[in-house]
Amino acid sequence: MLMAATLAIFVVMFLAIIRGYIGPTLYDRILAVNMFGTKTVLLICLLGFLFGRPEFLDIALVYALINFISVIAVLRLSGSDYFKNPPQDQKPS
Amino acid sequence: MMILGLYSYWIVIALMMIGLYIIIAQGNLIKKIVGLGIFQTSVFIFYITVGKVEGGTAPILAEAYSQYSNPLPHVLILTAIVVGIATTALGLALIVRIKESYGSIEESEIQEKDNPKC
Amino acid sequence: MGILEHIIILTLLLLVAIAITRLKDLLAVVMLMGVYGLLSASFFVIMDAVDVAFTEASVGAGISTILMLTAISLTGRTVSPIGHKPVLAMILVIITGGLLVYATLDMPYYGLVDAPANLHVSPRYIHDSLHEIGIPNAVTSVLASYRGFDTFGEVVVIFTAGIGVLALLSVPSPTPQEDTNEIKSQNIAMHHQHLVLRVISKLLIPFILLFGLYVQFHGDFGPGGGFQAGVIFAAAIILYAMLFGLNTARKAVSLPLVRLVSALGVLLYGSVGIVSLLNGGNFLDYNVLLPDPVAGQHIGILLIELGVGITVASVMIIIFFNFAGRNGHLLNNQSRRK
Amino acid sequence: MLTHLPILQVIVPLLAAPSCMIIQRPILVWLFTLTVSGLSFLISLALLQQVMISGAISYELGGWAPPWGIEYRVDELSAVLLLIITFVSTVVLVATHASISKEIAEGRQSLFYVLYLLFLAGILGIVSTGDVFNVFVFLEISSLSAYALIAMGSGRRALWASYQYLILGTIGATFILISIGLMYQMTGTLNMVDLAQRLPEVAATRTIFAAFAFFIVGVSLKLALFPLHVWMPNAYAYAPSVITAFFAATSTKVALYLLIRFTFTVFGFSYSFSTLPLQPLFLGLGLLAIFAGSATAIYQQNIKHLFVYSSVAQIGYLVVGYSMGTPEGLTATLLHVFNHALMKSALFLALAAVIYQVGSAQLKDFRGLGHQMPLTMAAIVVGGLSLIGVPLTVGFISKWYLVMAAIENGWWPVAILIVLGSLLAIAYVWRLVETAYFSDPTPEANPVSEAPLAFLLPLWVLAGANIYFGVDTRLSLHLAQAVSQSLFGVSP
Amino acid sequence: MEIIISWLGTLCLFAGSVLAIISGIGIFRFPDFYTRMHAVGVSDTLVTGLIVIGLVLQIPDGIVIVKLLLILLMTLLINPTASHALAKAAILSGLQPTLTKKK
Repeated sequence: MLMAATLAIFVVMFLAIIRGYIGPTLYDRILAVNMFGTKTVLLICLLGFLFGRPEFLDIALVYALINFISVIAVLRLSGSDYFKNPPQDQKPS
Repeated sequence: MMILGLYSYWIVIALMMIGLYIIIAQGNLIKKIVGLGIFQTSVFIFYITVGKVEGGTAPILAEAYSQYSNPLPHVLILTAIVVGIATTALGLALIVRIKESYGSIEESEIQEKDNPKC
Repeated sequence: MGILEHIIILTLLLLVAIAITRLKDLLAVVMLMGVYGLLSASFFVIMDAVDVAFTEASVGAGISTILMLTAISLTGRTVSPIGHKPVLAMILVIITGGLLVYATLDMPYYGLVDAPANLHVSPRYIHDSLHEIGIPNAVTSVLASYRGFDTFGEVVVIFTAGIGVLALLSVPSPTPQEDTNEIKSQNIAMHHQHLVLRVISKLLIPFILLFGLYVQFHGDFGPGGGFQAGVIFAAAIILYAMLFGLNTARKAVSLPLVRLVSALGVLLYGSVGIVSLLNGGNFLDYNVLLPDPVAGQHIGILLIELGVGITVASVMIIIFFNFAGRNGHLLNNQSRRK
Repeated sequence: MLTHLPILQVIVPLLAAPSCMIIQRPILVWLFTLTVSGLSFLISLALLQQVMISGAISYELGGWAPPWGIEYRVDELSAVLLLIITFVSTVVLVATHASISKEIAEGRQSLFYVLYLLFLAGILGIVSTGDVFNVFVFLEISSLSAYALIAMGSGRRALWASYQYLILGTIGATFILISIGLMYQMTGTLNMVDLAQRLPEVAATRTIFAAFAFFIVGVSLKLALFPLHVWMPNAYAYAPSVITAFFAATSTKVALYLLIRFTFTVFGFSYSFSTLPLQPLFLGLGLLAIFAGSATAIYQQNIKHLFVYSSVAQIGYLVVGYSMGTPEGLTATLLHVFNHALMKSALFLALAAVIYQVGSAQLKDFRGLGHQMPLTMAAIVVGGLSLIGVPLTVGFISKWYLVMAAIENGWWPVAILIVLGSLLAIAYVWRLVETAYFSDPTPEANPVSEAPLAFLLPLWVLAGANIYFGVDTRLSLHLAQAVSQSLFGVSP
Repeated sequence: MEIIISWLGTLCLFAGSVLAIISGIGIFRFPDFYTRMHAVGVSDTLVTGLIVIGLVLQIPDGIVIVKLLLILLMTLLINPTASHALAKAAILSGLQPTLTKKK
């Protein structure tokens, strides 16, 4: 079951990467990255159990905190003049 | 066996190539720094892969385990990560100053401003 | 066991890297770079490198993303397309890659127990570090004692980066003053917008600081240590600065003091070495610090990890504050500095 | 304390750097830095003496025996380089305060000294260490401080030059890191002596070949060997003047040290020179560097650029001597390392003095300077003659030994090309001399007076050394031969 | 009793995985930012909760449980906050939801 859950997380990660790539708005990307972050936290927890050394959950905790700080950073730092009118259709070429 | 045994190295090499390509081909200064980050991180992945031992576990010693992965590459890479972030920080500081004095962070535009005739 | 995750993560990494080359929006690039950091950190967990995963998560996905975002907020976010076809770059890259692939052909296969790297030097670290150093985390033993001088170099590198950033960014910015009224109104809007954030962060920040201390002193027994703790500590203060404004944060953390403290961290590390010189040992020989060698190792590692943590935290704070201070209206609640 | 000299050599400047942050006042920081550098010079003298008497010194950091711990290993080659670096550093520092006070804002001066000390400690560490990963760490300390120091130069071009250097330098360092990783993978060790013992077993593998190739490319980037020198001209030309003097005399020498150290000590002479086509590669690149560098130098309007391109050519001479793979060739290279450090530091220090008085180093600003700043210009002439290789200067000595080594090796064409390269040097030096002595100052130019003593003193110490070691070659030749013998002695 | 607990754990993990995939499909398929936000914001916390509780039920071991619960607590605090900030930033920046169905 642990293995299945890990695989499910991988699938979600893949989907999140796709969304992070195609955007189209900045907020979509932030959403995708945030989701990716929470999934990484889960992945680390699962891997810890999968490999039989669950005492390394500190790492997952750090991921959760860092993830939060990055999301705040993106929101706060993209809030300056430059980003007042974010281009809505940043289609990758 | 060869493919399975070397697969991870090849992916790491592909990552290094992508990083190096971004550094050389991209004209945007920040993107170059990002490329540098990818390049260095791939080298870190290579080192860590070298240190992995099949059936081993994290080198935090405990009674219950006998086989551990090699701790030495981990130590080297801890140092290298720090070096990487130091380079990134310095590079970004340079870019900020370049933007302030040239008004651009594109390589071609900066070179044009330095040599207006050609 | 683990080979499947291994392959999946590497493939995801490849995907992200390709996505990064193709994106033209620097913000998106930086966010994907954060994803790249998280993914490689997960990979390090699979590879049993928990300490490295810890560091990569806090650096690759945390600090470097924040720094890049700050830089982008100062420089603009779009990338001009490449004018020419980068043929030369392609050739160089292919030569490099080709050489590396060529090198792999004689490499020991992945994970071999009897690969040369696992037979020569490292067995001593695994077998003897427990009674030579007396702490279970072999990575910390090697990092702080066997190869303690490398770590000293690492602290100096980060200190150099801090001084370099200071030297570069302590010149006054040439950008003209912004209209303060607009900033004020914007800040009021920010205040509204971030009410929930502020409350939650006020709850979180003490916890993060506490967690930083835990990581600092738990490095002997689990993943963690001075560097990771320093980054976490700095991250808490950066979070505070982002939500409550740079000026407020400056009141809490005085920059000249932080500068001094960053130097003190390096000096603390160095003075441990000097003391061992004076006690008749070699530089950084902790055995001579106390009559009992293992106790000496303990106190030595404790002190140098503290030095690392202090320097890293203060340098990260210096770097962030200098970056953010460049753009007066970015984080300030009041009007910008003169 | 004598047994601790190898580590003191590095940690004295390394710990002095953060201490500067506490002192704060620029003039005091300068005095402190000067004292520290002088102390390092004394330590390096003592080290050299020890090494000459008793051979290579090994120092176990942390009390852990190599290969488990990090080893410092100072042999003849290291000791000579330590001496050169600390000597140039101390002499240049005498003039630094005056020069910096005009070029860098008051508030950043103490940071300048911190970075200077870090750079000094970084290169000293590279030269002393006997551990390949430790080389990487100290390489990065010196590189990072170098980027910041160059960016402190005046004008926006310094920033751009520094950025380019940062990108290329980091690629170079990462290549070296890859090389170290490959070597570690095949041998399991990071200690140089241990590597030298374990590499022959696996020398035939493709992995070690790749490690070697990556190392050569990485170190050539750092060495600014033609055609990988693109970062150097601007980086050195726009850096603060004293920094140019210090870097030009030491930085490339350290890269050359790495090249010699790895090819001779780590990979072993026979692997480097017999198994691989290293010899024609370096010979070709070195000769190309001599001609391309000298030819470009002739057309420069900025004198700093002129001398930097001349450095590109001089690196060519160094590499040509090295590529011969004979004790004589190596002796010539080492002599040139020593002599080139003297020439270039004298020349760039003189330029620093000119910039201090005139405010620029364009060729047109030199009109008539021969009469207005006679002592400074005389030093430039001494340095210039040395670059050409006129007898009674150090340049002659190194060229002489280089040509002799080439002839002894049966490389007649190479010997002729080396002499031809010197002719090109006459061309660019003559342009400067002609402008300074035989053309009148432009009427609108302000009259200029002689540089202050803070410049003249170190300048003439260096210029005097240029002449002294050009006449009395016993010391330099003895050292170079001792180093060369020790390197060829350990490797069959 | 132990069997029940272990089954409960498996059940939680299973439910969490399914939910995770559903939210993944949501973020991939939904037409505009706000709908995607709803797919992630709502489910993410629940997924984390389910999987962490599933793990807690797997191995009852003192310090690990504490750490897991700490992670759960953090996610409960952080996730909704981040979603809230994100949605608010988006709406303040003038990003409009697509109210009509795309043709």
